Amino acid sequence: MKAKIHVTLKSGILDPQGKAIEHALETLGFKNASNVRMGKYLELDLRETTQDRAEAEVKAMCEKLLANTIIEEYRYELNT
Amino acid sequence: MKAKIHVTLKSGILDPQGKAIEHALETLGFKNASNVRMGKYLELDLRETTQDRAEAEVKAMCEKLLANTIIEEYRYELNT
Amino acid sequence: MKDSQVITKDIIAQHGLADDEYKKVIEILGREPNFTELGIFSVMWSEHCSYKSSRVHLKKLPTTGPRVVQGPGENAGAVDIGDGLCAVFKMESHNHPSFIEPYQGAATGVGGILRDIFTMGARPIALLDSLRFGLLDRPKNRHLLKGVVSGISAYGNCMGVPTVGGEIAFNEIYSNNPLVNVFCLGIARKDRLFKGTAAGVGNPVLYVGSKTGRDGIHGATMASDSFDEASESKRPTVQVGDPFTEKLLLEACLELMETDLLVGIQDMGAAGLTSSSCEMASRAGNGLELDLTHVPRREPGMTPYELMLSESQERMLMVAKQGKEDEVLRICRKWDLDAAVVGRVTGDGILRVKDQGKVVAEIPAKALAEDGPKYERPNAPPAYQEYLQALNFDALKEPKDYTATLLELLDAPTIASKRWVYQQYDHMVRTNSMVRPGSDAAVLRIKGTNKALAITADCNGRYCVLHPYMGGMIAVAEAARNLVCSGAEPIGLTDCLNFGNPERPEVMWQFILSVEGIADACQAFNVPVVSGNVSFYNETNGLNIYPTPIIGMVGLIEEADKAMTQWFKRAGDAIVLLGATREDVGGTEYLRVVHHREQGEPPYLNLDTEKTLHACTLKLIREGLVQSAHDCSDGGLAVALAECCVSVPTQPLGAVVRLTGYTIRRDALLFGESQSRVVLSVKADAADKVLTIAKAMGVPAAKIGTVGGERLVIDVEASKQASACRVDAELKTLLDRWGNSLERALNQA
Amino acid sequence: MNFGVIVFPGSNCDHDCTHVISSVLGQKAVPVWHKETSLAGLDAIILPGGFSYGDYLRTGAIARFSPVMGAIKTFASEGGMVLGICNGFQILLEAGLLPGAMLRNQSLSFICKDVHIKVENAATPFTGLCESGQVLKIPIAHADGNYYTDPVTLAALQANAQIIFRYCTPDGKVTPDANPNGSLDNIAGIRNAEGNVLGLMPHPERCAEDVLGNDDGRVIFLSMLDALKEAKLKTVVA
Ligand SMILES: Nc1ncnc2c1ncn2[C@@H]1O[C@H](COP(=O)(O)OP(=O)(O)O)[C@@H](O)[C@H]1O
Ligand SMILES: [Mg+2]
Repeated sequence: MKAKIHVTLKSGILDPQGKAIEHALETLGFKNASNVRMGKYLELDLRETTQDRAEAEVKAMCEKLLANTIIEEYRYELNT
Repeated sequence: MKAKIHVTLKSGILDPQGKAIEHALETLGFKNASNVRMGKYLELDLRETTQDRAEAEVKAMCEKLLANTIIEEYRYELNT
Repeated sequence: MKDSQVITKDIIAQHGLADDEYKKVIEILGREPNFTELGIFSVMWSEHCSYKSSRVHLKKLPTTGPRVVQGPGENAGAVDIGDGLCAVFKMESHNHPSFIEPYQGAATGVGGILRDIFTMGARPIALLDSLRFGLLDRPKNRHLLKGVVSGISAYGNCMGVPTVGGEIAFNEIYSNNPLVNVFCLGIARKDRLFKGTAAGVGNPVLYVGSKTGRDGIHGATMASDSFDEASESKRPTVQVGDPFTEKLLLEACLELMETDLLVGIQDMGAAGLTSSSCEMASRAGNGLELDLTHVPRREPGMTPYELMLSESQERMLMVAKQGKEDEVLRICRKWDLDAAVVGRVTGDGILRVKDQGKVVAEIPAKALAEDGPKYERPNAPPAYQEYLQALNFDALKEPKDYTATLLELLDAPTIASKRWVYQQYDHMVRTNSMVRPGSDAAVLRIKGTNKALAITADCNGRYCVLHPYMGGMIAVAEAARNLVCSGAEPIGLTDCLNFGNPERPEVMWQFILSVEGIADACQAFNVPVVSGNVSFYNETNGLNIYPTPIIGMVGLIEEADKAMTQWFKRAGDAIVLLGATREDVGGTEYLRVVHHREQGEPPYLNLDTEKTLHACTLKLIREGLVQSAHDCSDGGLAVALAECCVSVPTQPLGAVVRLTGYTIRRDALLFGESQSRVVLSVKADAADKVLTIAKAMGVPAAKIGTVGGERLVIDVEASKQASACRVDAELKTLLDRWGNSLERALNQA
Repeated sequence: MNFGVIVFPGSNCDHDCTHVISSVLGQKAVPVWHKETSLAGLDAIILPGGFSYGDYLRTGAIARFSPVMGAIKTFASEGGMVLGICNGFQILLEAGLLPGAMLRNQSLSFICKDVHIKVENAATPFTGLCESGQVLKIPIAHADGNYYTDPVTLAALQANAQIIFRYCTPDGKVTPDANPNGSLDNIAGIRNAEGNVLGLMPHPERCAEDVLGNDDGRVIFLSMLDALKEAKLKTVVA
């Protein structure tokens, strides 16, 4: 099974990278872009066949390691 | 319009961060995870109403700034 | 929460204001406060901002001296170093934020102390970090250490300010209350120091830096509260640092200060816009009118309460000369910083805050900033103090294998090399680092002069819990000794006093005695305290940390090429021990590691003896007689000798040492932590001269060995009490145990 | 000679470079703000280390669009000498003035320490005063110095002697253990095909003075100066 995980900053938390990228896009002439936010994207293979167990495992990985839940939130998809 | 952009290392390029995360997951007891790859995930608002123009614009942003195509590839979605 | 909120008893309590304090608010205002005003009083009168429990005691610290250019009271202190320059420095804690989110907490701690330095008009040239964690066998503590170090590394490195040293100690007592203290040193022209003053009625007030978000609202009150499970819910207050913006802010401020545009400047640290505005007004005896409508914001819908209390990072408040605001704004734009005129200085002494044309707060600035509560809180020794100090050393067995014991001590994370940490810090940027991390103190040359400055941070919390007065004195003595061993004369200090809950009499007792110890030592060494910080409420679930008053000290080396390092230089050099060794085993690392006790009286310190040792060491170094100098601290003489062998960044050198004529126990001799001792290496033919000079100055001195070889061998001669014993270890083994210990501890599964 | 030192927002080794140019080389160091579009009057250009634009997104990614980069490209295409140190190297890569890209260090951590590098090609304007094979002790300080390029480009770099510095042991052996960050082929510094643009991760400006206990880096600046004087001599003679 393949897990695709998105980890993003909670809304309201300062995103210095997003800010800098937005500014850079603007200077490059992309004036239509706004609210740039930057996060992490992770992919991994999971040796687990039941959907439920896989979900529980990915969730645990996010909580324990992949996301810093004090400032970040996460979501994931599972595909076979 | 909202653009969601994924920038990931090309396959075949060693991903030190992915590797480190895989190792960390293993130490934490998640032995079922493998092939961890880490990339960037960007979201932005686009003041552009036609799908074509928006696509062209996001593509240009990726090529010019958001991805380094020597080592990275990108994909994007557009939603209204 | 709405601004129209009715003030209830609950709300007052949530704001941490005691009944008496609230009465005083009403007295000052002549009416009930509104919600915004209540918020403002609550942060300004928090322990963190008002020093209400510590102020009366801090008065004991000596703060004056011929070199003092700026004592406590401004953003940082300053001492004269000649050549028209001064050294500007201060230390700050970021303990609670670092426990909640180690990376961001530590990073924003670095950001805050840097701003304190460059608001003074000084360019920051070095950082030190003082850290305390619980033992590394707990995963949580490893996580905290890694997070804190990467946060400091990320922020300091990006700023281009080298982190050139610091200290770390580990003790279970810090498990739920780690300490993160950061010291910063800057250099300014003596005639161009800036202050946080809102002088000149009518002058414009400008806001410069990042936009304001809802970050860290009530951070100051959080730093003034103990931790418990419920603190988890305070988590949304985490602030995120943006070192890139801070770098721009630094350059913009220094550029502005080159011009003649500014009257005063202050950073928005704890309590943000509130503390910066009312403190600047109060210092000048003026009032200040703010119009929040113009404050740059990151999020829509922010209330005046939120705008006034936000602790968004990387922001400054400036008072410019009238008519110069456009020029200030232009320079800010050059550095891509948000900036706006947000108010003006008034003559009525009132901090008046407006939003959308409406007055939302009106408070006398001076009363708010200075008439806060002051407490002389009750103090009493803890019930367990006698037990702590009662150590029956005779009941403890001597080690069987002294080599194994030395290796065990070198492997203890508190003693082991901190290379894993400082290698992640850029410690060379700005190209001043003459002595990098790894020696007793870091040494920085001062460009454009022949001088150098040495800096160090020190404290032994265990000594302080066993005997707060002696512990406070020793912290100062050790810092000074580290500077002296680097060839520097101590010229000023800053402190960061980390203590538990001051509402507990035993914590106040520890605090008062530690401060007195520090004060007496400063007096004896003639080193003034020019800045500092108090961090109370380091208490979690009722458990208080050891009293940990960290001392950051600055020393001057008149001729930079006289800077000294701690490691042996050449085979054949003689090893000389300065100072006397007593049976000082109480509170030692040896006692903890080998006998699992933290007990006893800490080592005895005599200030005169220590002072003479400093004078002697400095004289020997200045006369060019010394090849290396290292003080004995944690782990005692044996550990100091091992460090002299292996702490060199290049090729280690062995030594053969023979200790004769001692009447104390062999473990006390090797691992006891007697104060006022320094291990020197000197050229073989200079040894006699060194001994003669020491003797003439009244410092006990003995040649104890010779540098060279592939091993460290320490022979203790047989005496009436005991047979001979020997420490004998290969350099390879010493290096591995000492050098890789931290990495091993961090990589354990 | 006039050395231009580019100042990007977030550069933090710019002062260190100007210090070396003026105090050690005795030449004129001119800070060049990143919004400049002309490099007139400058004999050589240095892109200093630091965290331009906070290293946000990717190191060098945003700085490469600074207005001054156009002028630097022209300067380089006309044969002008350009040195990129650390972040400067990363910017040159992003700008396409040098081939390849930087990945995160294998350890993932920022590493600040002395390393040894071997001068693989002493016939360049940046290494002219070195011996071929000479070992220099120079500090690194970076988190993203893990050099990568595709196999074809790597082969070309090797074939054209464009690899100027490799990480090595103190006695000059190029081994995996001597590689601090995982760089392909132990690459510490490369030049362009024409030979006038050099990028390296180690910081020679941090070890160019006795007072800092190491002056191994000085030879790189002295070589540049030497090459500039030589070139000037030629134009005068011609
Ligand atoms: N947290 C840290 N950050 C940077 N350097 C550190 C840190 N902790 C220790 N060091 C460095 O390691 C060396 C040894 O530290 P320490 O054992 O505290 O020395 P001392 O006992 O002489 O005060 C010093 O050079 C110190 O600056
Ligand atoms: Mg010491």
